[in-house]
This record gives sequence, structure tokens and C-alpha cells, in this order.
Amino acid sequence: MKASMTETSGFKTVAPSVKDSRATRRARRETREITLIVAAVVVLLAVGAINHRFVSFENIRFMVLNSVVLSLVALGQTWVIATKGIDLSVAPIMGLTAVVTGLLAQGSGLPLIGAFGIALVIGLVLGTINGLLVARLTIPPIIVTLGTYSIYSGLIFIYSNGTQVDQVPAAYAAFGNGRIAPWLPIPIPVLTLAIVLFLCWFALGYTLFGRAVLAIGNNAVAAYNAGVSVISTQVRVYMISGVLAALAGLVFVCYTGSATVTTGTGDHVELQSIAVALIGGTAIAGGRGNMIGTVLGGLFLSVILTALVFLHVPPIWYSAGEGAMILVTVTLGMRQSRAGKAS
Amino acid sequence: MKEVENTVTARRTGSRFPLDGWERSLLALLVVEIAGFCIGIPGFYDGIGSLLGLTQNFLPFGIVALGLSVVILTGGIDLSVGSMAGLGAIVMAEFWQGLHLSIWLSALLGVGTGAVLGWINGMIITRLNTEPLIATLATSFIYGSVGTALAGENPPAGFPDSFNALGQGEVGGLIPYQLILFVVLAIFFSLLMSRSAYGRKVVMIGYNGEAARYSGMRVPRVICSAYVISGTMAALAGIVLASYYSAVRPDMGDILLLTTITMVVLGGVSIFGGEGRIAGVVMAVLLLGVLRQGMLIAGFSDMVTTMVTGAILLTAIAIRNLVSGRGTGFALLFLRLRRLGGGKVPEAAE
Amino acid sequence: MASAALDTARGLDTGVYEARDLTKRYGNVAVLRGVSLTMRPGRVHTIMGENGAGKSTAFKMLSGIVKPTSGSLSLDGHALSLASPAAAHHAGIYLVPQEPALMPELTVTETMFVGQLPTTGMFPRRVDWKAARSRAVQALATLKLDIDPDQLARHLSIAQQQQLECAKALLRGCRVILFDEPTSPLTTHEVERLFTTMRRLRGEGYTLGFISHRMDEVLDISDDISVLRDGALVDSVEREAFDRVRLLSKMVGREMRVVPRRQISHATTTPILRVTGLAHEPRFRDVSFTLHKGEILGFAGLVGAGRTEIAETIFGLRRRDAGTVELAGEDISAASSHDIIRKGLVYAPEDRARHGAVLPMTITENLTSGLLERVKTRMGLLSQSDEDRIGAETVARYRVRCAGTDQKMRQLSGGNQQKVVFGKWMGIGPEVAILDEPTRGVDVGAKDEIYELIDGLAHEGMGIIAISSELEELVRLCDRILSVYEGRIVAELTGDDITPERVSSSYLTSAEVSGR
Amino acid sequence: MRNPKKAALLVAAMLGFSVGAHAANIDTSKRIHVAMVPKLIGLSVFKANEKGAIEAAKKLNINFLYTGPVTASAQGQVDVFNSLIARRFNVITTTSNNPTELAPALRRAMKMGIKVVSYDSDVAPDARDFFIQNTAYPEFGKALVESVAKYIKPDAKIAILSSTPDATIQNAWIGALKTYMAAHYPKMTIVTTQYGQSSPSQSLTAGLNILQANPDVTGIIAPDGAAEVGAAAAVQKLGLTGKVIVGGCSDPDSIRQYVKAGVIKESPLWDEVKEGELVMYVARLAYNNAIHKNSTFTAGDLGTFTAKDGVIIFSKPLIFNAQNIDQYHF
Repeated sequence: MKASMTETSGFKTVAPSVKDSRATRRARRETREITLIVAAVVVLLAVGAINHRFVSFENIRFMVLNSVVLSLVALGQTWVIATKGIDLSVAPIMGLTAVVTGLLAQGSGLPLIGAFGIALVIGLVLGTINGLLVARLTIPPIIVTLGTYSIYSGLIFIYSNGTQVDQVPAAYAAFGNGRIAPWLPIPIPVLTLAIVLFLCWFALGYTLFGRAVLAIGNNAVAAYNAGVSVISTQVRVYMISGVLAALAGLVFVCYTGSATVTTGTGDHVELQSIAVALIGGTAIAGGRGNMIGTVLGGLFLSVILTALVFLHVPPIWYSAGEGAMILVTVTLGMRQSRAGKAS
Repeated sequence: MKEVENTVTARRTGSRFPLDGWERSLLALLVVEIAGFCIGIPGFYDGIGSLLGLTQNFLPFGIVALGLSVVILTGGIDLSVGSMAGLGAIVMAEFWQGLHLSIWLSALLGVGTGAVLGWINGMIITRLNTEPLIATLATSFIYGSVGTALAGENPPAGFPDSFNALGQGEVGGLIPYQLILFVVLAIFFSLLMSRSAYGRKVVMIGYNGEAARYSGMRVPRVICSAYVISGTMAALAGIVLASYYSAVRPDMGDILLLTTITMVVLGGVSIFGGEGRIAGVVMAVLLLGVLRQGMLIAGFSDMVTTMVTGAILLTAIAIRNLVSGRGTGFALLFLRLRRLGGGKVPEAAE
Repeated sequence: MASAALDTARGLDTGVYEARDLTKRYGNVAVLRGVSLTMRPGRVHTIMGENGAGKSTAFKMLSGIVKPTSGSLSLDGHALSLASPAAAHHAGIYLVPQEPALMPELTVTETMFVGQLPTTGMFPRRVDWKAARSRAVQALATLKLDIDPDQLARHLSIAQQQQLECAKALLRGCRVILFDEPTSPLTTHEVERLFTTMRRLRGEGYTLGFISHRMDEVLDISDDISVLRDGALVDSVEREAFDRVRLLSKMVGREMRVVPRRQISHATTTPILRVTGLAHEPRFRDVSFTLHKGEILGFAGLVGAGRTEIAETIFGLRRRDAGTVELAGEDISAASSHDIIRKGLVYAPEDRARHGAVLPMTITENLTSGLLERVKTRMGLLSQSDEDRIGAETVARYRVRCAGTDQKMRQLSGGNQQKVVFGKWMGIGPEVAILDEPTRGVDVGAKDEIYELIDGLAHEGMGIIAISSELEELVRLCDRILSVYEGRIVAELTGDDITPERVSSSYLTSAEVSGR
Repeated sequence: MRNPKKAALLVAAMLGFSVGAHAANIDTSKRIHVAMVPKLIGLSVFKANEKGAIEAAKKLNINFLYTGPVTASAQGQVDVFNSLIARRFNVITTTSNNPTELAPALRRAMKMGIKVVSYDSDVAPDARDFFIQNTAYPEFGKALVESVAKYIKPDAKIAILSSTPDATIQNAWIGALKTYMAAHYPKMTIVTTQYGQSSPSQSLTAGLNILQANPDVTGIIAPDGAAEVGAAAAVQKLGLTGKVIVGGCSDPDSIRQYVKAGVIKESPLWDEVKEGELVMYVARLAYNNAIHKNSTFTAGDLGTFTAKDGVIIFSKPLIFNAQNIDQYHF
């Protein structure tokens, strides 16, 4: 990334002043993060009062762990939605990666690092195809990814021929289940998510690319006029989405030790990830992305769904609970931002 | 922007033939497809009756697509068609089994349920100002749960034969009832969207909702009614499916969603609203439906068929965008940008 | 060409921007033909012309948005080839569009730096928000703009957005700043502030380009004026040689007429619309007036004075805080616009493309969209023959130039589009019509036709409210004029009081009285 | 209706004579087309059936096709059936996603003279000629209970993790296991029933939730492949190995690691490969009209089976445990 530093390149500072940059961004920060944290804490306390185990360390650990895969996909989705796009093909990309890496590990003992490489390649290639179709052929994103959804899910069958992953080598299991250090009980997937979140947050807020994404989401023509490379930015956004979906697939296969042809597509990861991004405060109309909100949204969803189990709600109502939650958070969020606009 | 100097007004310049370029291409493709399959795939053509009979396997998709078209023409989307189809069918079955109502009355109540569910969608969208995508995503989860709860462990099955004929039977052993239903609905929707006041309003709102409001149209009411139509058609499709299977299941509508969106979009309806005709959607329904049946009979697996459908969607829309330049205004804008940009943007933020 | 004379006076400062023989063709249609311009530092160069004269196209070519078919550009003697707006920025040329590109979800600072953010650190190279913000503050301060750099762009008014564009130009180090009709959406007060900013830039030696067709503004701010007509440069003068009549006649291509007053009034004394104490805070309050049959009542005032809001409230599009509206004795203040239309009151909005018409639909479809019931239906279907008849009649009656009634609206010229909008509302035979800027974006020739149409409607007994920012139009049309200032009716003019001077002073004096 | 019965007796007698004659006495002169349509392609239990079926098809002069939908949907299966009907297959064998939804299509097939054999998960009885039931429900219910109950206290609290609320076969098993439990372990209680939607991830989450929300649960019965794996993985992740016993049914490959780790003590199933072979034998015999709704027949090496009202019980439950699991690979 090169910036044009016209006459004021002398303004270079050694480190960005946290105080100042925060001031710049204060006005546009939504209260969404705080709302989600408060809501999650309220649920934790309320359900915890009924059943103490809900707030046990173990349970919280698993609520976080269970949200990791979906949050990874949703982070990629957040990038796409921020440009006013949508990516339905994340589900088969995730499934394909899980199946390919899992089968290679199971069959020929592919080392973990190789699995990362393969995940990266799958995510990049499939994401780039989406991106090129959207940006070069100017097909609406929902149509592009609807089409590639079918095609990519076919690839899973072609590759696996229906064979499923039952077990992964120890290194994979360690990656999926281990903790950072014996004395530091943070699971490695959570660490992975934290790293990805930091990168996404940093990239969206502090890199030219991130700003280009938001500019395109706000007003693509104006962004082009201002010198933002619309096409390459769009392509990259779908690449990121693909790579994160692929990474989610790898984490999935390591964490659960299993993968089938319906991994990803069977759980409707594409719809779930959109829901999580929107719960997190990203605007479906584009131009506003909230990475921290997305991860908090994934976490909140996990807390709510677990709370339903602890409250002995019949399982058939779980998805209704999820639907109601999407409706409430997103609608309230819109109310909030409209109120802000009116003032 | 060329102004035609013409003091005497020609009444009409276009032809009255109800098919546009896109629909004609789809029709031609359909003819080629059917002819090709009849010749090339043994077992595909087995008398006119069996050929028509094939349509029974995919027309419920078409029924949903008709309703969904109206929603997409307003510029919205309805992701809850699948769960509404399931729920409508289950409500019907429960009325029939639980309250021992006549099956046809139950079916009517099932369709009515779809209308109510669609109305709920419409109210959420117009009253709470929620994006259609989010609202219907959320309600699809909720309706799914309600359907599962209503269905219980052993969903009703084994409907009377008179009812099963709707999904499985033929008139005189030749023309399936489903096909008759679909043709009637297709004609109805085609007239509704192209010739009725309601259709005019839907199209106008899809193109420019603000202008519609300034023309005194009750925009929220029209938008809400589009979702009611979509819900009604989804439930009707659910009931046809129930008859086709002679059984109901809460998840039986799940497969409808992605395929029907594909059909509507391939039919030439712009995902941004306004643009598109029912005739195109009907062609796309037949095209994709016959394609799937033909490929399965030819021995291709379900997976290959799915992939080919995806590829056709992408190719068709790409061609449509590039060649005709019709359709998505957004796309055209970018095309224009690209030509201006010439690929060389010196100060690009990269 | 007169521009040759200007060539000799090349300044020593940087920023002499020259265009030679610019031509732009779309297919066979030449939009611009061999136009040469020279813009010099420390001066405001204004392009005048009627709609469609090629003003905007010229600026678009000067700023890299549109590529010229032929012709060349040079800055300080160096030839330029602008591949994109970004390339133009890089070269030092910035176009402030009429409606600035809003990035609603970004802050002012972020909006200013789109595509140009300063970065720090080698790896990871990151946005230097501190530098960005301080430079933003600096740029805003240079122009003495009172804009909070941390607020969201969607909270800015159009005037603020335009001023922000000036700041963006400064940030990008541009020496040439072009303003494409910046004043049309602004109130007089805002125009003055924009001009203050422009004068400040001129004082600093920037090269400024300006487009307007408001003569007073042009004479106020310009140093050089070039007049375009039908894509060709017809006149180019410096400040000393300004002459209102000469410029106007060059623009229009014929001698200017003295504004004719209406000769015959059709106004009766039968009240048809009575508005009492109407209010919609904070836009307007305490609006009361009565419209009579056959009367043409003008609403004069500055843009943003609340005239459009009053009309939209009467028409039921906006919430009403207080007051009543009676149409022919019937209280319609609580009715929706759907019902109001059916009771006989219509409103033709100001912004045709957004509110008035659906451009991708056909003429007929637009014509009948106001009251679809008037097309006969058989079994629920709109009668095609009936629609065709309405289409043909309207097109003939209002002399819409088109290939056929099923031509798409977007293929029509502005004037013809306006005639269709007219036909749409008048065809349903309303008792009262509110016309908001009835000739906005309409050619001079077509304007006369529209005036005749309005007059004819009044003759038929319709009560008409005309909202216009063009004094000449109001003077020409109206029996009576209400002056609106900051949401209040401040004056009423009738008969011989209706002259351009009196009308404008009626609201401008109130402006002075209230201390603005 | 005397003749068919007579014929059946005759056939039964003939079969009785020829015990030990293997496949030799099955008429394999005409090559036939048989399709196997699983709930969805790409699940290893069904792949195991396929493996056996391919073996048997070679011996029985069968042109074998394994095809099915990519998602577990009835519509997908129906579409496949329709194509098979159009392609004039002789026998369709299937395990159904839903007993009722598939019935009309299969009835249509039967009307066209195609034999329909269901296995694993049945369709409506009038929509198939024969059904090969994996194991008898009461026996399998017993095996499921015993797979857990033997290792926990008689008054323990247990949870059930199934696939979906309306899964026919799972519900049949759950019914059978409740009956058996009530009779033999009256103090044992089922505290919760959750569903994993046959998805590994959702099963895992459900498993974790069960254990977190119900700390007193010491046994989980998961009568579904994905569910048992999910439950076992949950137990392992929570470090409850040995404290919570998981039972249920799944293919040996999927649960091998958990059986060896002691999370699963025993897990009843049946030999899926051999079941696949039997499916082909029944298909061949059904085509030959060599068996009837109530008859006894021999299926090569597999032995002798009895059809009762068209239902053929394949085998007694095959219990996998740490000792025997390595002998099975599917």
C-alpha cells in the first residue's frame, strides 16, 4: 500500500497517538459493543442465578470456544458486507477446506503447516473467483455467491467422494483443543480468533485498504473519483472472506476432529455468519463494519443458545430464539442509529 | 439521450408480443433443451404424458418463484419462503388430522396461514423498517421452529387420494393437475404484474419508491402485500408438496429457497427491483426444472446437476450484463467507471 | 474566438489551466465542439450557459471524469492526460460536484482523506490518524470552516459538504478547483458563505472555475466569464467588460425580452384551498393563506425557506404539528396523499428524477401512475386501449416530443419530462395543483410552453400554487405572490407590486430585519 | 389365493434343500440394474453399505449404481427415484429420509414393475416390497441401554442426544430403549433430550451443553452417528472421560478413538458392509420373484433369513468395544 504523501509527509509520527485517534473515531463508534457486552453480562447473571454452572469457568470457556468457527467466518463476511456485498459461498468454502485438509491429514498425514497452506490456497482461489465475478463482470454479489455456492459445494463431493473425516492427527487435535500454555488456559482456537480479530480490526481501522473498503461501501462512485481502486479492493475483500472461511474450516476440523460433505452448508453457516455480522453492528447497506462487534455478536449468540439449554427450553425452540435475537438486536440497532441521525 | 423530433405521436413503438429479448432467449434455450434431451437421453421422452409428468417434480419451485418474483420486483427479498411452505403444509395437516376438518378446507387454512406469515414479514419490514434480508432471515428461523413444534415426532401423513391427486395426478392421465395449477397461476401473475394496477404499483416502487410515494401510492401497504403474496404462494407450494409426498415435514421447504431465487434471477428479474417479467421467471422455472430432471435421467448425480445450475446462473447473468447492458444499474455504472479508468489509476489506495 | 485574447495574460503563479479545442461526442451527437478555455491563478473563471449548453461536460473533461473525444489540456504549459479523477487530483485539479459525494457512515476527517490517508511506520504501515486529524483541522481552519472533524458526514448540510470539498481540494494540494453549479441547492446565506470561501481561495492564488446560470451570482464572483451555447464557446469576457444584457442574449442566442406580466387574470373570489396555522417544526410555522379558483398563487423565497415543506405537508407527505387544510370546504389535514389526490389536490415535486417520475418506465405508465383508477379496468386489468388513449391525448395536448407513448421517460429531455409530469397530474382534473419549481432543468423555449399550459389550467378554473426560485417566472405567472422567509409568510404582493425587484426585496428585507 | 402360498412353500422347501449351496441356486442368468439410494451420498455408514453391495453385485450379475441426493432431503431422493424409473432400473433399494414423503414415488415405481427394497430406515409398508431392518427394535433398545447402564449406577441420570425431533428410526429406538429401561432400570431417569441435527458441530455443541447444564448426568445415549461422536467429543473436551459414559450407535471408524480412550465402553451397531450385501441378495431374489412377503431364504454366505410381512431382520446388534473394534473398518 502506498499513500500519496503530498505536502504534509512531514507529519509522520513514530506511533499513532491512541488518545487522538480515538477522538477522531469517537463520533462514529456505535454503542453496539457496549450493548452486546451489557446484554451478555445480563444474560450470564440472570441465567447464572438460576443455574450456577452457567457462569462456571468451564461453561464460559466452551461458550467462547463454540463461537470461534462462526465468528471467523463472520469476520470475513463483515468485510464483504462493509463493501455493500454479501458472500453466501463461505459455507462451502469452509466445508471444502475442512474436508480436504482433514482427509489429507487422515490419509497421508499432512503436517499441520501444510494444512494451513492448503486452507490458504483454497480460500484465496475460491475467494478470488467470487471477487472477480463481482468486480470484473459486475454481477450482483448475492447472485455471484449463490452460483458459486452450488459450484463449490459440488467440489466437496468431487474431492471427497463422500468419504468423511473421523479423526485427525495429534497435532491437529492439539491445535483445535490445546491451550496456549499449561498455566494459561486460553484455548488455541480462541487465540487464533483473537489474532484474526486484531488483524481485521487493525486493517479496517488503520490501513488504507480498510478505509478503501468503507469508502466503497459508503459510495463506490465517489470512492473511485477519490482515487480508490474499486475493483482490486472488492476482489481482495472476497479473498479475505474466502481465506477466513477456509481458516474456519481448518479450525473446525481440528476442534471437532470430524468433517463431512455437509460441514458448513448443512449448518447454514452462510446465513448464520450474516446474522452474526449484523448483530455485531455492521450495516447491511454497507459502509460500516464493526469487527469487534462481529466477534461479540458471535459470542452473544453462543451465550443465548447455551442459556436456552440451561433454562430447559425445548430444543425445537432454539432456532426461534436465534431468529428473535437477530430481529431484536438488528431492529433496536437501527432505531439507535436513526435516533442518532435525527439529533 | 437522443430526442426524436416527432410532432405526431406514434401510439406505440414496441411490439405487443409479450416476450422481451431475454424471455425469447430463455424460450429458445428451453426448446433446444427439451429437444436435445428427447433425442440425446434415452428414457427422457417416453410419451407426451411422461414428459408432462416430469413437471410434477419441480413445479412447487415454480409456484414459490412466482410469489418471490413479486417481492423481488419491489426490491426486497424473502428468505423465509422455505419455512413458510413447511409451516403452511403442517398447519393444513394438523387441521386435517387433529380437528378432522375436510382436507380441502384444511388446505385453504394452510394457504391462509402462509398469507398471515407473509403479512407478519411485511409488517416487520414496513413498520419496524427492518431490511427485508434480515427480517425474513429471522422469521425463517422462527417459522421453522413453530413448524417443528407443530409437527411433533410423527408428522401427519396419508392424505385422501382426492387430495393426493393435486400433486401426483393427471387429468385424463396426461396433463398433471400441478401443471394446470401452475399455468393458471403463471397467467394470473403475468397479468397481475404487467396489466393490473397492483402490478404497476409494485414495479414503480421497485424502480423508485420515493416517486411512488409522491404519486400518492400507499407504499408500505403495497410492499406488505407483496410479502403476503409470497407467503401465500409459499404455503400453496407447501400444500402441493404435501400432496405430492402425501406427507408433511417441517423441513420440506428448506430446499426451495436457493433454487427459487436462482429461478427468479435467471428469469430476468433484477435483484434491485423494478426490472423483470413473470414470463421470464416461468421460462427459467421450466428451463432449470427440465434441466435437472433431464440430467438425473441421463445419469448425472445430484451434485453435478447442482453445479451446472450454479454455472448456468453465473454465465447467464454475466452475459446479460455484458451484452444487453440491461438490468442492473449498479453494474452499468461500474462498467462506465472501468472504461473511464482505463485500468490506470495513479493514486489508487493500494 | 475571444478566448485567444486571454491567452496573452499568462500569470507567473502556478495554476494556469488551459483547454484547447475540447470536443466531446457521444455517437453522432456533439455535446461540446472545439471549446478553448484558459483559467488563471487568483481569478474565478465562470462558465455560463443554458441547460444542455455543455457546461458540466466541459468541467468533467477538465477534471478527468470524462475523456475528451479530441482536444488537449495543459497545466502551466505542460500537457496533461487525465485518465481518472484521481489522476486529476494528482495533477492538482479538483472538481467540487454539484451534489458532493457523501460518505454517510464516515467521519468528516475520514471523508476528507478517502484515497489519500497519511500513513506511518514501514511495517505494518498504518493510517496516521493523528496526522490525518491535525491536517483536517488545519485545512478546515484555513478555510475558516466551522465543521467538527469528528462528526459523521451524514450530519452535514449540503453547504457544509461543498465547503468540505474545498478543504479536500486543499488537502490534496490542488491548485485548480472547479465548482460545478454549487449554488443551486444553497440558500442565499449559504451562497454568501461559499463565496467567502471562494474569495479566500482566490486571494491565496488558487485557480477557480465556476458554473452558474444565476446572473447576479455570476456578476458578483467572477473575474472571467465564458458563455457556452449548444456546445460552442460564444463569448468570453473579463470583469471590466461585463454586461448583463449582452451575456444573456449570448446565452439564449436571441435578444432578451422584457419580462412580460400576465395580461389577463382568471382569478375568481371563490376560495378553493384554505390553509390555517399550518406548522411543521422546525421547518415552518403559522402558515395561513387562501387560494381561489382560477388563481395562480406564487410562493417566493430562498431555497430552504420552507416552501417545499409547506407544499409537502399540505399534500400529506409530511407530518403536521398544527393547523388545518381545507379543500373546497372539506378538512383534509389528516388525510394521506393517496386520499388527497382523490379529493382533487395534486403536487408536482421539484426533483423530477427522484420524486416526480420513474425514469425507467414508459411515458404512459408515468402518466397514469397518479391515479390508476382513471384507467378503466376489465376484470381487474388495466385497459390498454384506455391507457393508450390517455397517453396519446396527453402527449398531444402538452406537445411532448417523443417517439411514442411507450418510450421510456429517461429518453426524454428535461422539458418533455416535465410536461409528462404535468400531464400526469392535470389529467386527473384536480381542483388545486401545487407546482414546485415547474421549470427546473427546462430549456428556455420549453419554459414558455409550460407557462402557457399553467395559464390555460388557471383559465379552466384550477387553483394553482407555483413555487419558484426564479423571480422572472413568478412575475410572469402569478396573480398574487406570498413571500416565505425562514418558515413564515412575510409578505403578500398583488397587482402592480409584482416586479422582480419587489418580490426579491420582500424576502430579502426580512432577512436584513432579522439580522442575517 | 392358494397358489401363491403354495408356491411360497415350495420355494421355501427348495431353499431349505439347498442350504449350503451358496449363491449357486440363485438365478443370475439375466443381468439386472439395481440402484442403491442412501439418505444422502457422502456419509460413511452408507458408504459401508455400498462397499458390501458392490461385492455382492459382482456375484449376482447386477449392474450396480450408488446414487443419491447431496442433502438429506426427501425431494432429492424422489428426484433420484424418478430418474431411476425413467431409466428403467429393475430394483431400487433405499434408506429413506422420511417414511411418508417417499411413498408416492416408490409406489409409482412399483406400479411400473420395479421392485423396491428398503433397508436401514423404512418407508411406508405399501411403498416397498421388502424392508431389511438392521436389528429388531426391542433388541437394539436393550443394547443401547446396556451400552451405558452397565457402567453407571442404577439410579443414574442420563441424557439422550438424537438427530432430529422427527427422525423415524431414532424415535423408534428411543421408544424401545425407554421401554427397556423402565423394565430393567426403573430408577434410571432421562433428564433431557437434545438434538444435534446429524451435524458434527451441532452435536458437539449440544453435547457440551447437556453436560454443562446437567452436571449430574453420568450417561449419554446417542442413537445417531454424528450425535454419538459429538457426545463423546464433548465428554473428552470437558475431561469427564470415565465419569460420563457415552453409548449409542455409530460406525466404528468414527468412534474408534473414543472407544479406545474409554469414553465409549460399548456401542451397538450391525455390520453395515454385510447389510449392504444382503440388500443386493434381496434385490436379486425380489427381482427373480424368488422370495415372498412371508418366507425364508438363503443369501449366500450370509446365511438364512426370514421375511415376515416383508420385513427381514438383518442381525442381532453387533456390539463394538475396545476388544473387537479394530476388526471392523467402515
